[in-house]
Amino acid sequence: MSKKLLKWNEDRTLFPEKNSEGKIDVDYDSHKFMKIWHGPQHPGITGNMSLELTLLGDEVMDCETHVGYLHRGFEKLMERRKYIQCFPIVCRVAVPEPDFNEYCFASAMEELAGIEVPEAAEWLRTLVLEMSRLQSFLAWMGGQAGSLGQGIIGQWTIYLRDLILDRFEELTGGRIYHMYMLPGGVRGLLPDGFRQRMTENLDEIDRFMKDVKKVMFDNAVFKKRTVGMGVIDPAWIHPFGITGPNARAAGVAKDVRKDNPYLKYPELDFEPVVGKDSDIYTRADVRRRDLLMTVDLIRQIMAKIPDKGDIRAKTPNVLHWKVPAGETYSRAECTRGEYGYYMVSDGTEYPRRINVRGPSYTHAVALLEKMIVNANIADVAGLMVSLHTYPPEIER
Amino acid sequence: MGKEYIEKRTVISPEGNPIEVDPLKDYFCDAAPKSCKSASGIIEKFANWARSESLWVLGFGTGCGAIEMRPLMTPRFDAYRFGIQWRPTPRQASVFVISGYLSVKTLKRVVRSYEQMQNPKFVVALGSCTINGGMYWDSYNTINRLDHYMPVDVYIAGCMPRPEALLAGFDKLKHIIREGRGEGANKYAENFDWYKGNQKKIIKDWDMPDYNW
Amino acid sequence: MQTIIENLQKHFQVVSYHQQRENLGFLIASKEVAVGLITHLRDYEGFAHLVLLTAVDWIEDEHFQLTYLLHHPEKKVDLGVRVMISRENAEMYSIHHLWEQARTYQRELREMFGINFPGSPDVDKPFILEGWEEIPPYRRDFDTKEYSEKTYFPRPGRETHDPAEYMKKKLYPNE
Amino acid sequence: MGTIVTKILYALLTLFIVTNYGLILSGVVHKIGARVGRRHGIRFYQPYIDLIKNYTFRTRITHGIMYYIGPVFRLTGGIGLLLFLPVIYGSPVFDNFSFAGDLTFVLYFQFFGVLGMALGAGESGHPYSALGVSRGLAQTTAMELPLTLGVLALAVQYHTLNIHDIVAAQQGSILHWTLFTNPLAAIAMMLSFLAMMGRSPFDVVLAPQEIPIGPPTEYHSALLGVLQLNRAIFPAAKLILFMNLLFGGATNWGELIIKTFFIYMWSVFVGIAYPRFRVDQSVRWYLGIPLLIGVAAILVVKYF
Repeated sequence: MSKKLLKWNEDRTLFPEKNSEGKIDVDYDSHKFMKIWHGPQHPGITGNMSLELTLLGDEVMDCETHVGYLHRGFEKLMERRKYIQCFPIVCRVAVPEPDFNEYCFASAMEELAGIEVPEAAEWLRTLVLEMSRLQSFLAWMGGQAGSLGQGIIGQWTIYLRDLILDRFEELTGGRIYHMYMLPGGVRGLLPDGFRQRMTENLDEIDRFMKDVKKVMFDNAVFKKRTVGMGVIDPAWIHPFGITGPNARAAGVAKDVRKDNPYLKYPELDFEPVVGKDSDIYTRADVRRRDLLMTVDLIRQIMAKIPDKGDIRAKTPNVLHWKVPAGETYSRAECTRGEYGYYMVSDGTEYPRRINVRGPSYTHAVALLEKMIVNANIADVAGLMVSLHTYPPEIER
Repeated sequence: MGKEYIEKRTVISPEGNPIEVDPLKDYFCDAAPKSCKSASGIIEKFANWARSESLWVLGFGTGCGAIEMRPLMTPRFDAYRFGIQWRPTPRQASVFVISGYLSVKTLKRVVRSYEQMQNPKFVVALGSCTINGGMYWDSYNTINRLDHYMPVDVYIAGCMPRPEALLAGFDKLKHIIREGRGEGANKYAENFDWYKGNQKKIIKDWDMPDYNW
Repeated sequence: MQTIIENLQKHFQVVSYHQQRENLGFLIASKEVAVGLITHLRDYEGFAHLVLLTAVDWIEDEHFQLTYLLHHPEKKVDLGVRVMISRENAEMYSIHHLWEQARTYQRELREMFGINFPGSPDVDKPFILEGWEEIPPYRRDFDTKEYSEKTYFPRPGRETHDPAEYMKKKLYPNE
Repeated sequence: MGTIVTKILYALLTLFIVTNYGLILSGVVHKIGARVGRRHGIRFYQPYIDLIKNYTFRTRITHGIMYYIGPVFRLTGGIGLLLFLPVIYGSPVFDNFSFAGDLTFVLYFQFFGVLGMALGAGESGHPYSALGVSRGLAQTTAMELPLTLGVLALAVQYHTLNIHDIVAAQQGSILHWTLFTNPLAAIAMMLSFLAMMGRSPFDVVLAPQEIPIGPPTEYHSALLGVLQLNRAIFPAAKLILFMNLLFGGATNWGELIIKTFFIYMWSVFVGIAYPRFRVDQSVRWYLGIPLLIGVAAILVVKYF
């Protein structure tokens, strides 16, 4: 009763009718609409992109995503570099998880060249990929809470992320860009005492995630802002090419690690995390459980990883490495979805063409433009962050 | 995409009267910036001290360096201790951190944001890519030298620079400001035509006024 | 995978099929049948997920290769459909009605390769580049280094070497 | 004649002390927030440096004469609120211009700054300012309702519109505080207090993630300095108001500092732990339970 009393009876007859394409006809001269640019100079935007919003009152009527602010022309640059010269630049394609670029590049190249990677190297690659997922999830969680005005979560999770970055530094020598997975293997074995420190960090993360759950996920205001907001219809999954946690939150258990197992994932025990309601809250919760699963996976990997062994396969002289002609596609499951490299070789020392398939490509443009219509302007930031889009992998 | 929104046109006002609008002239002030005199002696020194101890950084992540800005402002490195704070609008910010490579499309927005900042303003450029192009020296879409387009106070080398390097860079910037050498805004005003010429050479669809406040 | 291809050969003329690995294959289709083939794959064979759409510039052979990479969510296999189109007046039928995100890919290809997709929404709008006046940058005959040196005021002092020769000169000067 | 001059001088002294207290308090509160996030946070005197820096900017642009009204009205609201409050109970020096009807006056000044800001920020023509202003006005209007009902309940309870008398009535024992004699009104007012301080969950007006940063988007250099000064004075004045109305006032500066600090902590702790409401949600929230509590407070005072 009281709920019904307090609920405003929304009169939508004042809103313009939608045309056959599902959009409204915007007539700026009617002085009803306002056009607003959300980004690129905007703290609420993920990375460097912009949304051109058309508002009627507080509601978004139309949206167009503008990308290209981060375009460096990687695919062109790689065409005029030798394979080994491509290796240091591929990780720069996407900042939050550079290792997926390295892995996809290396595995595509190994497949074309027919190189078998030693077992120890495969374990190390699995470890680095999972660590990369972990730190990316942590950074995202801060962003999601921050987009709804809860800055404290960001402080905690970035602190936890720094711990993982320390381990990265210890293992690979780099904080953000690691350049660890060479074509044919990896660059180094686990340092002494790495397991011990990693275990301590994982315990710390476990402890903090309990607090994060209490403060963020059990929070009444957070629930009020996110439950029922920004629902992805499961029927959109294939037409929009949605992958990763965004698809899993809609109840579709799509996980490249299970579907097309790579590296050592078949030997690890895990089940894809699946949500039900597909709103912002569910997506956040799926990512949180995915994060905890990643912590668990790292523990499993640490138990199985060999301390020594061959870490690099025999490769030709990298400066004169002619990769046999052919084409292939290699993929991996990153935090945002399916990450893939499509590589075409024409049998020379230079790649013919490399195409990067970033998951944000579909999430940030086609899907976001559709989802954002009829959202409140205050929810735009939260909605965009909940898709976990990252512009550099759209435009490369 | 059409550029009709910057062309002269007639708009019907809510009262029904037609109004002639020339957006570039009417919506912006395009007078060239003027070099500002600094106050003299001890007052300027005091002002410079205050400026150096209160660096308000514009929240514009232009490139991948932006990912290291978050650790910088969070527990491990905590730049707030040194008077470095975020500011979401260019009007209120005094430091522009160019975090990494600039594509031409971003440069256009960066120039606009830079011009909206108030004198004195400082530019810190991160990463090798702002110095000489770095990894992307032969890319067709990223600039090679930032100091051709706007005055730069401090360059921080590295790909990408670690937060410690950023802190050291900010420390250097503080020294520069305290010594009264942080006059980038005046330099921009004095060499305005040169900077504008360089910008216009690479920004092909120039659809904004020459200077926008 | 093999059964899918055999099924497919009943309806369409598949020029050549190449099995890259057990869950990835590539086939070549002609420009005319390609969209029909892809629709068939999506609707009857269950390749519901468009992984990527990209182009390769074979400048020596005077054609572009378009690759439609499709994924089968149940059988977990991928099939790449390669379509060769002429480099002159490059044009291809649009598939934006099959997948929503295809229009984004087609906008990008229009801009970066100059391949036209008539009918695709917003295909002529600039997507990544702004005010680009040269030939589309991903074409092989566009030289990015030359353009960069001409345009962006390279800072003097940078030297570039071919890594193989430079290493040889440095490490084995006597050979 | 002599008395009014001394009174003005005393008021200026109060203003000076409260301004400094407000500046240091905002620095300390920043630090407390930072500690929850495991940081050291800003130096406690950082607000002073920021203030000086903003006044030393060399350029300033204008959007017309109405544009200046924003900061001026805002500062007037802050100082006006303070000047009509008895800051220290029983002290002739820090009694300010408290007079018989100052309770209504205070309610008015509370809203005055927001209105001025709306006029000025609207003039700047920035869409984010416009959005922020409409949000701010909607939320302030909703938040005023429980606050006004609570204040009226106090007026009915103490049969006076003079803050000085209200403070006097609460002296003697901690149990004489309005907090204990009229808990319903106190609850309604303390819920309104959350939105008055502009912290989460009611900071959507300034939400930097959506509309950076709301009404003051276009204000810069000295104009921003004025706003910042007000951000020190206004919260301090509001804290003193709530201390006077609900927590028995203060008879010396030490008591004032302790009491206002703990009142501030109420909004700080809530602010740190919660994300922000959308403006329609916060309006709905204020028109729900807090409004009912406010009505109940009046009914209780009137009929029991």
